[in-house]
Amino acid sequence: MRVVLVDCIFEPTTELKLFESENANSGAIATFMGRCRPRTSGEDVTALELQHYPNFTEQQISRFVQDICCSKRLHDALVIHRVGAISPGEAIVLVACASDHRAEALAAVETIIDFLKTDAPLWKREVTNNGAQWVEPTALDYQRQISRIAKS
Amino acid sequence: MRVVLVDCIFEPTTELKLFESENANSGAIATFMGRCRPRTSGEDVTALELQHYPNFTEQQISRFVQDICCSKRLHDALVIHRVGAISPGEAIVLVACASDHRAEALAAVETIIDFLKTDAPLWKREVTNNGAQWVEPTALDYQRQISRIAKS
Amino acid sequence: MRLLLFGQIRDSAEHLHDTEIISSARSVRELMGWLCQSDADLARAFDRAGLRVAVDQCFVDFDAAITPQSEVAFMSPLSGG
Amino acid sequence: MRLLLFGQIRDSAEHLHDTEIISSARSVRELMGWLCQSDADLARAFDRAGLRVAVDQCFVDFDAAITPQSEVAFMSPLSGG
Repeated sequence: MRVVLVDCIFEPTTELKLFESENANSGAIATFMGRCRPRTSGEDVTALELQHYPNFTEQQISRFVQDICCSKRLHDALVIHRVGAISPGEAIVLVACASDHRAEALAAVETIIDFLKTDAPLWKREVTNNGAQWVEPTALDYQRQISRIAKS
Repeated sequence: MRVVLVDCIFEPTTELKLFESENANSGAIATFMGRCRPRTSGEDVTALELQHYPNFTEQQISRFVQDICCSKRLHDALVIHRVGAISPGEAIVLVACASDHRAEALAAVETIIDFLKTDAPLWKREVTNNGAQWVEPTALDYQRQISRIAKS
Repeated sequence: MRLLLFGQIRDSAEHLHDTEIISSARSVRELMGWLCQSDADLARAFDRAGLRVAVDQCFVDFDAAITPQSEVAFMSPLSGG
Repeated sequence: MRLLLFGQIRDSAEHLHDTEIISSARSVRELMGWLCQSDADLARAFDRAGLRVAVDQCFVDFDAAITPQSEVAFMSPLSGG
Protein backbone atom coordinates (compact mmCIF):
# COMPACT_ATOMS: atom_id res chain seq x y z
CA MET A 1 0.00 0.00 0.00
CA ARG A 2 1.25 3.49 -0.83
CA VAL A 3 -0.40 6.82 0.04
CA VAL A 4 1.45 9.96 -1.00
CA LEU A 5 0.74 13.66 -1.18
CA VAL A 6 2.71 15.46 -3.86
CA ASP A 7 3.08 19.19 -4.44
CA CYS A 8 4.10 19.02 -8.09
CA ILE A 9 2.81 17.51 -11.35
CA PHE A 10 2.67 13.72 -11.53
CA GLU A 11 1.99 11.48 -14.50
CA PRO A 12 -0.85 9.03 -13.66
CA THR A 13 -0.03 6.52 -16.39
CA THR A 14 3.64 6.36 -15.35
CA GLU A 15 2.57 5.60 -11.79
CA LEU A 16 0.05 3.04 -13.04
CA LYS A 17 2.64 1.25 -15.12
CA LEU A 18 4.75 0.84 -11.99
CA PHE A 19 1.74 -0.28 -9.93
CA GLU A 20 0.83 -2.78 -12.62
CA SER A 21 4.33 -4.28 -12.72
CA GLU A 22 4.47 -4.49 -8.92
CA ASN A 23 1.21 -6.48 -9.00
CA ALA A 24 1.86 -8.80 -11.90
CA ASN A 25 -0.15 -11.64 -10.36
CA SER A 26 -3.34 -9.62 -9.81
CA GLY A 27 -6.11 -10.49 -12.22
CA ALA A 28 -7.91 -7.17 -11.73
CA ILE A 29 -6.72 -3.56 -11.47
CA ALA A 30 -9.27 -0.75 -11.18
CA THR A 31 -8.28 2.90 -11.22
CA PHE A 32 -9.66 6.39 -10.96
CA MET A 33 -7.95 9.59 -12.06
CA GLY A 34 -9.35 13.00 -11.17
CA ARG A 35 -8.15 16.09 -13.00
CA CYS A 36 -8.52 19.82 -12.70
CA ARG A 37 -11.16 20.78 -15.26
CA PRO A 38 -10.58 23.93 -17.31
CA ARG A 39 -14.18 25.10 -16.78
CA THR A 40 -16.68 24.91 -13.94
CA SER A 41 -20.26 26.24 -13.90
CA GLY A 42 -19.53 28.12 -17.12
CA GLU A 43 -16.43 29.88 -15.80
CA ASP A 44 -12.79 29.36 -16.78
CA VAL A 45 -10.78 27.90 -13.92
CA THR A 46 -7.33 29.44 -13.64
CA ALA A 47 -6.17 27.22 -10.77
CA LEU A 48 -7.16 24.91 -7.94
CA GLU A 49 -5.55 25.26 -4.54
CA LEU A 50 -5.47 22.27 -2.26
CA GLN A 51 -4.85 22.83 1.43
CA HIS A 52 -3.86 19.92 3.65
CA TYR A 53 -2.99 19.28 7.29
CA PRO A 54 0.57 17.93 7.26
CA ASN A 55 0.90 14.43 8.77
CA PHE A 56 -2.78 14.25 9.72
CA THR A 57 -3.95 14.14 6.10
CA GLU A 58 -1.54 11.32 5.15
CA GLN A 59 -2.37 9.45 8.37
CA GLN A 60 -6.15 9.64 7.86
CA ILE A 61 -6.00 8.51 4.23
CA SER A 62 -3.52 5.74 5.02
CA ARG A 63 -5.66 4.34 7.81
CA PHE A 64 -8.73 4.28 5.61
CA VAL A 65 -6.95 2.68 2.67
CA GLN A 66 -5.36 0.09 4.98
CA ASP A 67 -8.83 -0.88 6.27
CA ILE A 68 -10.14 -1.21 2.71
CA CYS A 69 -7.16 -3.36 1.74
CA CYS A 70 -8.14 -5.78 4.51
CA SER A 71 -11.90 -5.72 4.09
CA LYS A 72 -11.79 -6.08 0.28
CA ARG A 73 -8.80 -8.46 0.36
CA LEU A 74 -6.84 -6.27 -2.04
CA HIS A 75 -3.35 -7.27 -3.12
CA ASP A 76 -2.31 -3.62 -3.17
CA ALA A 77 -3.61 -0.06 -3.27
CA LEU A 78 -2.14 3.25 -4.38
CA VAL A 79 -3.34 6.79 -3.66
CA ILE A 80 -1.47 9.81 -5.03
CA HIS A 81 -3.02 13.19 -4.22
CA ARG A 82 -1.82 16.62 -5.23
CA VAL A 83 -1.66 19.45 -2.69
CA GLY A 84 -0.85 23.12 -3.29
CA ALA A 85 -1.53 24.91 -6.58
CA ILE A 86 -2.86 22.86 -9.51
CA SER A 87 -3.36 24.10 -13.08
CA PRO A 88 -6.23 23.09 -15.39
CA GLY A 89 -5.59 19.73 -17.07
CA GLU A 90 -3.26 18.50 -14.32
CA ALA A 91 -4.03 15.34 -12.38
CA ILE A 92 -5.37 15.89 -8.84
CA VAL A 93 -5.70 12.33 -7.70
CA LEU A 94 -4.95 8.77 -8.75
CA VAL A 95 -6.45 5.76 -6.98
CA ALA A 96 -5.51 2.22 -8.04
CA CYS A 97 -6.51 -1.10 -6.47
CA ALA A 98 -5.33 -4.59 -7.37
CA SER A 99 -7.14 -7.83 -6.51
CA ASP A 100 -7.85 -11.30 -7.84
CA HIS A 101 -11.28 -10.44 -9.18
CA ARG A 102 -12.97 -7.31 -10.49
CA ALA A 103 -15.70 -6.80 -7.87
CA GLU A 104 -13.27 -6.07 -5.02
CA ALA A 105 -10.98 -3.75 -7.00
CA LEU A 106 -13.88 -1.75 -8.48
CA ALA A 107 -15.68 -1.39 -5.15
CA ALA A 108 -12.46 -0.40 -3.37
CA VAL A 109 -11.62 2.36 -5.86
CA GLU A 110 -15.12 3.78 -5.57
CA THR A 111 -15.06 3.65 -1.77
CA ILE A 112 -11.65 5.34 -1.57
CA ILE A 113 -12.53 8.17 -3.94
CA ASP A 114 -15.83 8.71 -2.09
CA PHE A 115 -13.87 8.89 1.17
CA LEU A 116 -11.45 11.45 -0.28
CA LYS A 117 -14.36 13.68 -1.32
CA THR A 118 -15.93 14.04 2.12
CA ASP A 119 -13.63 12.60 4.77
CA ALA A 120 -9.98 13.21 3.92
CA PRO A 121 -8.47 16.36 5.50
CA LEU A 122 -8.10 18.26 2.23
CA TRP A 123 -9.63 21.60 1.29
CA LYS A 124 -10.07 22.68 -2.29
CA ARG A 125 -10.38 26.25 -3.54
CA GLU A 126 -11.26 27.02 -7.15
CA VAL A 127 -9.79 30.20 -8.63
CA THR A 128 -11.60 31.79 -11.58
CA ASN A 129 -11.43 35.27 -13.12
CA ASN A 130 -14.22 36.22 -10.73
CA GLY A 131 -12.25 35.33 -7.61
CA ALA A 132 -11.66 32.26 -5.49
CA GLN A 133 -14.30 29.98 -3.99
CA TRP A 134 -14.02 27.10 -1.55
CA VAL A 135 -15.41 23.86 -2.91
CA GLU A 136 -17.72 21.93 -0.60
CA PRO A 137 -18.92 18.38 -1.10
CA THR A 138 -22.09 18.16 -3.18
CA ALA A 139 -25.39 16.68 -1.99
CA LEU A 140 -24.48 13.58 -4.00
CA ASP A 141 -21.10 13.35 -2.22
CA TYR A 142 -22.90 13.38 1.13
CA GLN A 143 -25.41 10.76 -0.06
CA ARG A 144 -22.52 8.53 -1.06
CA GLN A 145 -20.86 9.17 2.32
CA ILE A 146 -24.01 8.01 4.11
CA SER A 147 -24.37 4.89 1.96
CA ARG A 148 -20.66 4.09 2.40
CA ILE A 149 -20.91 4.36 6.19
CA ALA A 150 -24.12 2.30 6.20
CA LYS A 151 -22.39 -0.47 4.24
CA SER A 152 -19.26 -0.55 6.43
CA MET B 1 -15.78 5.77 -28.56
CA ARG B 2 -13.42 2.98 -29.55
CA VAL B 3 -14.03 -0.79 -29.29
CA VAL B 4 -11.29 -3.04 -30.60
CA LEU B 5 -10.45 -6.72 -30.51
CA VAL B 6 -6.74 -7.45 -30.74
CA ASP B 7 -4.99 -10.78 -31.27
CA CYS B 8 -1.61 -9.77 -29.89
CA ILE B 9 -0.17 -8.24 -26.69
CA PHE B 10 -1.21 -4.68 -25.90
CA GLU B 11 0.12 -2.33 -23.24
CA PRO B 12 -2.79 -0.97 -21.15
CA THR B 13 -0.93 2.05 -19.78
CA THR B 14 0.19 3.13 -23.27
CA GLU B 15 -3.43 3.00 -24.43
CA LEU B 16 -4.55 4.85 -21.31
CA LYS B 17 -2.03 7.62 -21.84
CA LEU B 18 -3.49 8.16 -25.31
CA PHE B 19 -7.06 8.03 -24.00
CA GLU B 20 -6.16 10.52 -21.30
CA SER B 21 -4.63 12.98 -23.77
CA GLU B 22 -7.62 12.65 -26.11
CA ASN B 23 -9.89 13.59 -23.20
CA ALA B 24 -7.93 16.40 -21.64
CA ASN B 25 -11.07 18.27 -20.53
CA SER B 26 -12.62 15.36 -18.66
CA GLY B 27 -12.48 15.71 -14.89
CA ALA B 28 -12.85 11.98 -14.27
CA ILE B 29 -11.37 8.89 -15.89
CA ALA B 30 -12.14 5.44 -14.48
CA THR B 31 -10.51 2.29 -15.78
CA PHE B 32 -10.43 -1.45 -15.38
CA MET B 33 -7.71 -3.80 -16.55
CA GLY B 34 -8.16 -7.56 -16.47
CA ARG B 35 -5.17 -9.85 -16.82
CA CYS B 36 -4.52 -13.54 -17.27
CA ARG B 37 -3.64 -14.84 -13.82
CA PRO B 38 -0.80 -17.34 -13.55
CA ARG B 39 -2.80 -19.57 -11.18
CA THR B 40 -6.45 -20.55 -10.86
CA SER B 41 -8.01 -22.87 -8.25
CA GLY B 42 -4.53 -23.98 -7.22
CA GLU B 43 -3.39 -24.93 -10.72
CA ASP B 44 -0.82 -23.21 -12.94
CA VAL B 45 -2.42 -21.66 -16.00
CA THR B 46 -0.33 -22.14 -19.13
CA ALA B 47 -2.63 -20.13 -21.42
CA LEU B 48 -6.06 -18.66 -21.98
CA GLU B 49 -7.79 -19.03 -25.32
CA LEU B 50 -10.43 -16.53 -26.29
CA GLN B 51 -12.85 -17.42 -29.05
CA HIS B 52 -14.93 -14.70 -30.72
CA TYR B 53 -17.52 -14.37 -33.47
CA PRO B 54 -15.98 -12.03 -36.05
CA ASN B 55 -18.02 -8.85 -36.68
CA PHE B 56 -20.81 -9.92 -34.31
CA THR B 57 -18.59 -9.61 -31.21
CA GLU B 58 -17.38 -6.11 -32.11
CA GLN B 59 -20.91 -5.07 -33.10
CA GLN B 60 -22.49 -6.29 -29.83
CA ILE B 61 -19.87 -4.64 -27.62
CA SER B 62 -19.95 -1.40 -29.63
CA ARG B 63 -23.73 -1.13 -29.38
CA PHE B 64 -23.67 -1.65 -25.64
CA VAL B 65 -20.85 0.83 -25.06
CA GLN B 66 -22.57 3.39 -27.29
CA ASP B 67 -25.74 3.09 -25.18
CA ILE B 68 -23.72 3.54 -21.97
CA CYS B 69 -21.99 6.60 -23.42
CA CYS B 70 -25.41 8.18 -23.94
CA SER B 71 -27.08 7.08 -20.72
CA LYS B 72 -24.11 8.01 -18.49
CA ARG B 73 -23.26 11.12 -20.53
CA LEU B 74 -19.68 10.00 -20.99
CA HIS B 75 -17.24 12.12 -22.96
CA ASP B 76 -15.58 8.99 -24.30
CA ALA B 77 -15.15 5.25 -23.75
CA LEU B 78 -12.50 2.74 -24.76
CA VAL B 79 -12.69 -1.06 -24.77
CA ILE B 80 -9.72 -3.17 -25.88
CA HIS B 81 -10.22 -6.93 -25.66
CA ARG B 82 -7.77 -9.66 -26.54
CA VAL B 83 -8.84 -12.66 -28.60
CA GLY B 84 -6.86 -15.81 -29.45
CA ALA B 85 -4.11 -17.21 -27.22
CA ILE B 86 -3.12 -15.24 -24.11
CA SER B 87 -0.20 -16.02 -21.78
CA PRO B 88 -0.22 -15.56 -17.98
CA GLY B 89 0.49 -11.96 -16.99
CA GLU B 90 -0.79 -10.52 -20.26
CA ALA B 91 -3.68 -8.05 -20.34
CA ILE B 92 -7.02 -9.50 -21.46
CA VAL B 93 -9.16 -6.39 -21.34
CA LEU B 94 -8.95 -2.65 -20.77
CA VAL B 95 -12.04 -0.50 -20.19
CA ALA B 96 -11.73 3.27 -19.75
CA CYS B 97 -14.49 5.87 -19.40
CA ALA B 98 -14.17 9.66 -19.28
CA SER B 99 -16.75 12.04 -17.87
CA ASP B 100 -17.10 15.31 -16.00
CA HIS B 101 -17.64 13.70 -12.62
CA ARG B 102 -16.61 10.44 -10.99
CA ALA B 103 -20.00 8.77 -10.46
CA GLU B 104 -20.72 8.37 -14.18
CA ALA B 105 -17.25 7.14 -15.15
CA LEU B 106 -17.06 4.62 -12.29
CA ALA B 107 -20.56 3.26 -12.90
CA ALA B 108 -19.94 3.00 -16.66
CA VAL B 109 -16.70 1.02 -16.25
CA GLU B 110 -18.41 -1.40 -13.88
CA THR B 111 -21.42 -1.83 -16.17
CA ILE B 112 -19.25 -2.44 -19.22
CA ILE B 113 -17.02 -5.03 -17.56
CA ASP B 114 -20.09 -6.78 -16.13
CA PHE B 115 -21.58 -6.86 -19.65
CA LEU B 116 -18.37 -8.34 -21.08
CA LYS B 117 -18.46 -11.16 -18.50
CA THR B 118 -21.92 -12.47 -19.36
CA ASP B 119 -23.21 -10.83 -22.54
CA ALA B 120 -20.39 -10.21 -25.01
CA PRO B 121 -19.91 -12.96 -27.62
CA LEU B 122 -16.57 -14.16 -26.25
CA TRP B 123 -15.67 -17.65 -25.00
CA LYS B 124 -12.76 -18.26 -22.70
CA ARG B 125 -10.91 -21.53 -22.23
CA GLU B 126 -8.30 -21.99 -19.53
CA VAL B 127 -5.41 -24.33 -20.28
CA THR B 128 -3.58 -25.93 -17.35
CA ASN B 129 -1.25 -28.91 -17.10
CA ASN B 130 -4.37 -31.01 -16.46
CA GLY B 131 -6.03 -30.04 -19.72
CA ALA B 132 -8.30 -27.30 -21.00
CA GLN B 133 -11.55 -26.14 -19.46
CA TRP B 134 -14.20 -23.71 -20.70
CA VAL B 135 -14.80 -20.85 -18.29
CA GLU B 136 -18.42 -20.06 -17.55
CA PRO B 137 -19.71 -16.96 -15.75
CA THR B 138 -19.83 -17.39 -11.97
CA ALA B 139 -22.98 -17.14 -9.84
CA LEU B 140 -21.78 -13.63 -8.91
CA ASP B 141 -21.45 -12.69 -12.59
CA TYR B 142 -25.06 -13.75 -13.17
CA GLN B 143 -26.22 -11.84 -10.07
CA ARG B 144 -24.54 -8.73 -11.43
CA GLN B 145 -26.15 -9.36 -14.83
CA ILE B 146 -29.59 -9.46 -13.23
CA SER B 147 -29.01 -6.31 -11.20
CA ARG B 148 -27.58 -4.51 -14.27
CA ILE B 149 -30.64 -5.40 -16.36
CA ALA B 150 -32.98 -4.42 -13.51
CA LYS B 151 -31.31 -0.98 -13.31
CA SER B 152 -31.39 -0.35 -17.07
CA MET C 1 -27.51 -22.31 -44.53
CA ARG C 2 -24.28 -21.54 -42.68
CA LEU C 3 -23.80 -23.18 -39.28
CA LEU C 4 -21.48 -21.69 -36.65
CA LEU C 5 -20.66 -23.04 -33.19
CA PHE C 6 -19.00 -21.07 -30.37
CA GLY C 7 -17.55 -22.09 -27.02
CA GLN C 8 -17.90 -25.55 -25.52
CA ILE C 9 -20.53 -26.61 -28.07
CA ARG C 10 -17.95 -26.40 -30.85
CA ASP C 11 -15.92 -29.13 -29.10
CA SER C 12 -18.97 -31.41 -29.39
CA ALA C 13 -19.17 -31.05 -33.15
CA GLU C 14 -16.01 -29.41 -34.45
CA HIS C 15 -16.67 -30.88 -37.92
CA LEU C 16 -19.96 -28.98 -38.21
CA HIS C 17 -18.58 -25.55 -37.31
CA ASP C 18 -18.44 -23.05 -40.15
CA THR C 19 -20.07 -25.38 -42.65
CA GLU C 20 -22.78 -24.95 -45.23
CA ILE C 21 -25.69 -27.29 -44.47
CA ILE C 22 -28.74 -28.13 -46.51
CA SER C 23 -31.88 -28.39 -44.43
CA SER C 24 -35.54 -27.64 -44.95
CA ALA C 25 -35.89 -26.38 -41.35
CA ARG C 26 -37.95 -23.18 -41.16
CA SER C 27 -37.16 -22.30 -37.55
CA VAL C 28 -34.17 -22.59 -35.22
CA ARG C 29 -36.05 -25.24 -33.25
CA GLU C 30 -36.67 -27.33 -36.37
CA LEU C 31 -32.99 -27.04 -37.29
CA MET C 32 -31.97 -28.21 -33.82
CA GLY C 33 -34.26 -31.25 -34.10
CA TRP C 34 -32.82 -32.07 -37.50
CA LEU C 35 -29.19 -31.71 -36.26
CA CYS C 36 -29.89 -33.83 -33.17
CA GLN C 37 -31.01 -36.77 -35.30
CA SER C 38 -27.66 -36.92 -37.07
CA ASP C 39 -25.34 -36.05 -34.16
CA ALA C 40 -25.76 -37.42 -30.62
CA ASP C 41 -22.91 -35.30 -29.20
CA LEU C 42 -24.51 -32.13 -30.49
CA ALA C 43 -27.88 -33.25 -29.12
CA ARG C 44 -26.33 -33.51 -25.64
CA ALA C 45 -24.65 -30.09 -26.09
CA PHE C 46 -28.01 -28.52 -27.02
CA ASP C 47 -29.38 -29.78 -23.70
CA ARG C 48 -26.81 -27.91 -21.60
CA ALA C 49 -27.88 -24.76 -19.73
CA GLY C 50 -27.21 -21.34 -21.20
CA LEU C 51 -27.38 -22.15 -24.91
CA ARG C 52 -27.97 -19.03 -27.03
CA VAL C 53 -28.62 -18.60 -30.71
CA ALA C 54 -28.10 -15.82 -33.22
CA VAL C 55 -29.54 -15.71 -36.73
CA ASP C 56 -27.82 -13.41 -39.20
CA GLN C 57 -25.87 -11.87 -36.32
CA CYS C 58 -28.88 -11.02 -34.13
CA PHE C 59 -29.71 -12.81 -30.89
CA VAL C 60 -33.07 -14.55 -31.33
CA ASP C 61 -35.21 -17.11 -29.51
CA PHE C 62 -35.54 -20.72 -30.64
CA ASP C 63 -38.79 -20.09 -32.49
CA ALA C 64 -37.15 -17.58 -34.82
CA ALA C 65 -37.61 -18.19 -38.56
CA ILE C 66 -34.67 -19.19 -40.74
CA THR C 67 -34.16 -19.53 -44.49
CA PRO C 68 -31.67 -21.46 -46.63
CA GLN C 69 -29.61 -18.22 -46.74
CA SER C 70 -29.44 -17.78 -42.95
CA GLU C 71 -26.28 -17.75 -40.84
CA VAL C 72 -27.18 -19.66 -37.66
CA ALA C 73 -24.81 -19.52 -34.67
CA PHE C 74 -25.23 -21.70 -31.58
CA MET C 75 -23.33 -20.42 -28.53
CA SER C 76 -22.40 -21.89 -25.17
CA PRO C 77 -22.52 -19.44 -22.23
CA LEU C 78 -20.58 -16.27 -23.07
CA SER C 79 -17.56 -15.49 -20.91
CA GLY C 80 -15.50 -12.46 -21.85
CA GLY C 81 -13.72 -9.91 -19.69
CA MET D 1 -1.96 25.55 22.91
CA ARG D 2 -1.46 25.48 19.14
CA LEU D 3 -4.38 26.66 17.00
CA LEU D 4 -4.76 25.52 13.38
CA LEU D 5 -7.46 26.50 10.88
CA PHE D 6 -8.20 24.69 7.60
CA GLY D 7 -10.37 25.56 4.65
CA GLN D 8 -12.75 28.50 4.52
CA ILE D 9 -12.48 29.12 8.26
CA ARG D 10 -8.83 30.10 7.84
CA ASP D 11 -9.92 33.00 5.60
CA SER D 12 -12.01 34.31 8.51
CA ALA D 13 -9.04 34.51 10.85
CA GLU D 14 -5.84 34.06 8.88
CA HIS D 15 -3.88 35.80 11.68
CA LEU D 16 -4.85 33.08 14.17
CA HIS D 17 -3.80 30.11 12.03
CA ASP D 18 -0.75 28.23 13.25
CA THR D 19 -0.33 30.37 16.34
CA GLU D 20 0.36 29.55 19.95
CA ILE D 21 -2.49 30.79 22.14
CA ILE D 22 -2.75 31.02 25.90
CA SER D 23 -6.18 30.03 27.16
CA SER D 24 -7.50 28.34 30.28
CA ALA D 25 -10.16 26.49 28.23
CA ARG D 26 -10.47 22.85 29.29
CA SER D 27 -12.65 21.67 26.38
CA VAL D 28 -12.98 22.46 22.68
CA ARG D 29 -16.32 24.11 23.39
CA GLU D 30 -14.80 26.39 26.03
CA LEU D 31 -12.02 27.33 23.64
CA MET D 32 -14.56 28.19 20.95
CA GLY D 33 -16.47 30.44 23.36
CA TRP D 34 -13.23 32.16 24.35
CA LEU D 35 -12.16 32.68 20.71
CA CYS D 36 -15.61 33.99 19.73
CA GLN D 37 -15.40 36.78 22.32
CA SER D 38 -12.24 38.15 20.72
CA ASP D 39 -13.04 37.57 17.05
CA ALA D 40 -16.48 38.19 15.50
CA ASP D 41 -15.45 36.82 12.09
CA LEU D 42 -14.34 33.56 13.65
CA ALA D 43 -17.56 33.41 15.67
CA ARG D 44 -19.55 33.55 12.42
CA ALA D 45 -17.29 30.91 10.86
CA PHE D 46 -17.89 28.58 13.83
CA ASP D 47 -21.62 28.84 13.12
CA ARG D 48 -21.33 27.52 9.57
CA ALA D 49 -22.46 23.95 8.85
CA GLY D 50 -19.95 21.14 8.70
CA LEU D 51 -17.33 22.42 11.17
CA ARG D 52 -15.06 19.63 12.39
CA VAL D 53 -12.37 19.62 15.04
CA ALA D 54 -9.29 17.52 15.72
CA VAL D 55 -7.26 17.55 18.93
CA ASP D 56 -3.70 16.27 18.68
CA GLN D 57 -4.48 14.95 15.21
CA CYS D 58 -7.56 12.93 16.17
CA PHE D 59 -11.10 13.87 15.17
CA VAL D 60 -13.08 14.60 18.36
CA ASP D 61 -16.42 16.08 19.32
CA PHE D 62 -16.77 19.57 20.78
CA ASP D 63 -16.85 18.32 24.36
CA ALA D 64 -13.37 16.80 24.08
CA ALA D 65 -10.87 17.83 26.73
CA ILE D 66 -7.87 19.97 25.84
CA THR D 67 -4.75 21.00 27.72
CA PRO D 68 -2.27 23.88 27.28
CA GLN D 69 -0.13 21.44 25.26
CA SER D 70 -2.90 20.49 22.82
CA GLU D 71 -2.86 21.07 19.08
CA VAL D 72 -6.43 22.10 18.19
CA ALA D 73 -7.47 22.20 14.54
CA PHE D 74 -10.78 23.65 13.32
CA MET D 75 -11.79 22.54 9.85
CA SER D 76 -14.38 23.67 7.34
CA PRO D 77 -16.04 20.88 5.31
CA LEU D 78 -13.41 18.60 3.82
CA SER D 79 -13.26 18.40 0.03
CA GLY D 80 -10.50 16.29 -1.47
CA GLY D 81 -10.48 14.06 -4.51
